Amino acid sequence: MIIAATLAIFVAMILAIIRGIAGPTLYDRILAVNMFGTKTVLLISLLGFVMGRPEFLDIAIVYALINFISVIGVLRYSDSNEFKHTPANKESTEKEP
Amino acid sequence: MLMGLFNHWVVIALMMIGLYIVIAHGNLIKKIVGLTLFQTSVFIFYISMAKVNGGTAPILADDITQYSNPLPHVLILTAIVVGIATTALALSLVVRIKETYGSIEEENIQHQDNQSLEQSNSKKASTAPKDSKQENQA
Amino acid sequence: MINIVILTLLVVIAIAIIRMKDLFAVVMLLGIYGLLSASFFVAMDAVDVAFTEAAVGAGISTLLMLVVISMTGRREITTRHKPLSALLVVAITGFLLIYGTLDMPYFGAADAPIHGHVAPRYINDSMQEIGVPNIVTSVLASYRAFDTFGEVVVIFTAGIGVLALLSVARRPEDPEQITVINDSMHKQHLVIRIVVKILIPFILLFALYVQFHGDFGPGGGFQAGVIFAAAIILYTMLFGLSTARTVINQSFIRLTAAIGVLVYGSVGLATLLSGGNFFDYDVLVNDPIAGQHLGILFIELGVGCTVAAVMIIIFFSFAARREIQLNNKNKESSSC
Amino acid sequence: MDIVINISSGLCLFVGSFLCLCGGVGMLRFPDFYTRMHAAGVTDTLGSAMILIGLMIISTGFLVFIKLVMILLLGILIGPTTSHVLAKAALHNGLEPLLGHQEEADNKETTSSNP
Repeated sequence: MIIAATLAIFVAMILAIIRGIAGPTLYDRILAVNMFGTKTVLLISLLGFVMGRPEFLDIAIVYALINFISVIGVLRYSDSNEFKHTPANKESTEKEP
Repeated sequence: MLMGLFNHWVVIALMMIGLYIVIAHGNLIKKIVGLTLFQTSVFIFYISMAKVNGGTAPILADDITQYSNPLPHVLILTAIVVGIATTALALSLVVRIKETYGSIEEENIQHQDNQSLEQSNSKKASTAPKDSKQENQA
Repeated sequence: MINIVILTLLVVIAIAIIRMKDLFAVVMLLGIYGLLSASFFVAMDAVDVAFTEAAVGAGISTLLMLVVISMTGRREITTRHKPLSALLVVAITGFLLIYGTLDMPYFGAADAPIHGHVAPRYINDSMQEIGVPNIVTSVLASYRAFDTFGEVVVIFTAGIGVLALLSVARRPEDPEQITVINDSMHKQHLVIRIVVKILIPFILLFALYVQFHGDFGPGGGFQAGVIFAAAIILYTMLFGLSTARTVINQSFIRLTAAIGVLVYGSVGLATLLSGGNFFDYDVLVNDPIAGQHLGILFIELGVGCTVAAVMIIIFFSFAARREIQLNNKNKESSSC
Repeated sequence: MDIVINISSGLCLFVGSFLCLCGGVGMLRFPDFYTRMHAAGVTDTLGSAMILIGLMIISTGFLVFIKLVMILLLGILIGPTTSHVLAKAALHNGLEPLLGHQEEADNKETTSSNP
């Protein structure tokens, strides 16, 4: 069951990566990174149990914290005029593949 | 052979992607991203060299006999922190370049450099030292 | 099996990074790339490395890149010069490297040359010689302490370099103005501020745990320093740069960066003076194992101080530069 | 006793991974940012909580258990906060939600992100 859960997490991670690559808006990408981060926390906890040495969960804690910090940072620094989601620069963001 | 060398080939692919970005892209931040990719590929190479089949993390415990090689871990651990410090240095150079030239595209910077060089060549001795001083500051 | 999936995803992300024109998206993908490579390190048993990469690759480097992008502009102008010849160079180099790998030992082979040299001694004897369960810590702080000293000096130098390039003379801020900024930010980020107030003491405590638990589990000075700096950076982002400056004295931080290197170097000098080799902690105390423990404690402390201080210095320099640029822009637009 | 532990942990893990998968699919398939955030935010918190509880049930040492509890608490604290901040930032910076009725959207003169 642990291995099945690991696989499910992997699939969710791949879906998040697709969303992160596809965009289309800036916030979709931030959301993708955030979701990817929480999935990584789970993956690492699960990997500890899969590999039989679950005492390294400190890494998962660091992940949870750092993921939070980076998302807050991204939002804080995307708050300037450069990043505002206005119709003017909307077209340019949608050109992305 | 495919499974045995897969890690090495992926490392080479990542390394070449980083190299390609550094060569072909004109944007300085993109170049730094390329360098980061290159750097990470080296990290991955070292860490996958350290793995031993059936080994576990190199933290001693009573009932475990086989450990992965700890030496590459040490090298890469320090290299990651040094990598971020040097990346920060490169980024601060980019910030200064942006302030001086108003652009971080390589071609624009080259163009401006050529222009100021032509100007300083065409002007004669009285103004030349001043221009060269400005260039130094840039 | 896990490693193959992760590595394939890494290549996919790297290719996506080439194609993206929007630098913001590139940095976001780089963040995902860092998280993913850290999970690869966990799968490869390199827990200490994963710890560092998690804090650095996914957190700090993404933040620094974002701050810089918000200063230099978000779009990449689309011209690529000579993509074909670059592709040719890359293809030839890649082909030669792949040709070179054909003679390499296979992944995971226990008889590869890398596992034959000093690694068996580290694995078998480090418990008797150093007395620390985490082999990575004992190699980092004792067997290869001189090497680590060099790395710490490099980090310190990079910090000085960033300071030299970006630091600006600034006038002391008006306390009232700080309060005004603080209040306006308080309204803007109310929920997040409350949560962060709960979290920051926890993060600082966790950094100390990582620092002093590094002998027994994954952790140590490098990781603890980065986590400590991350907590300060979080505070700075939500409470404003000027408030953070009143909380954390700038010259004190610069002093800490230097003191860390100094502590590290003086441990080496102390061993020399007590009659041993440079960084040979056996002679520090009567009992060699106790001496090793003492030496490792001080060295990790020095590393932690330097790394935390340099990361904070770097972030503050970038953030201050950005603030000045924003102020200049505001002045220009108001005067127009 | 072992069977009870295994079955209950397996059940928790199953529910958790199912929720994570749902979140991933929703993230990919929903039409605009806010609905995607709904999918990701809701399933993330409960899904990760279920997986962590499943791991807690089979965890052996006390330290492992405590660390899992800490990860769970962090997740509960951080997940909703991030969702809130993200939604707020998106709304403040002018990203309009895609509304159900096209007329409503036109009345407000909005430009949805993904028409």
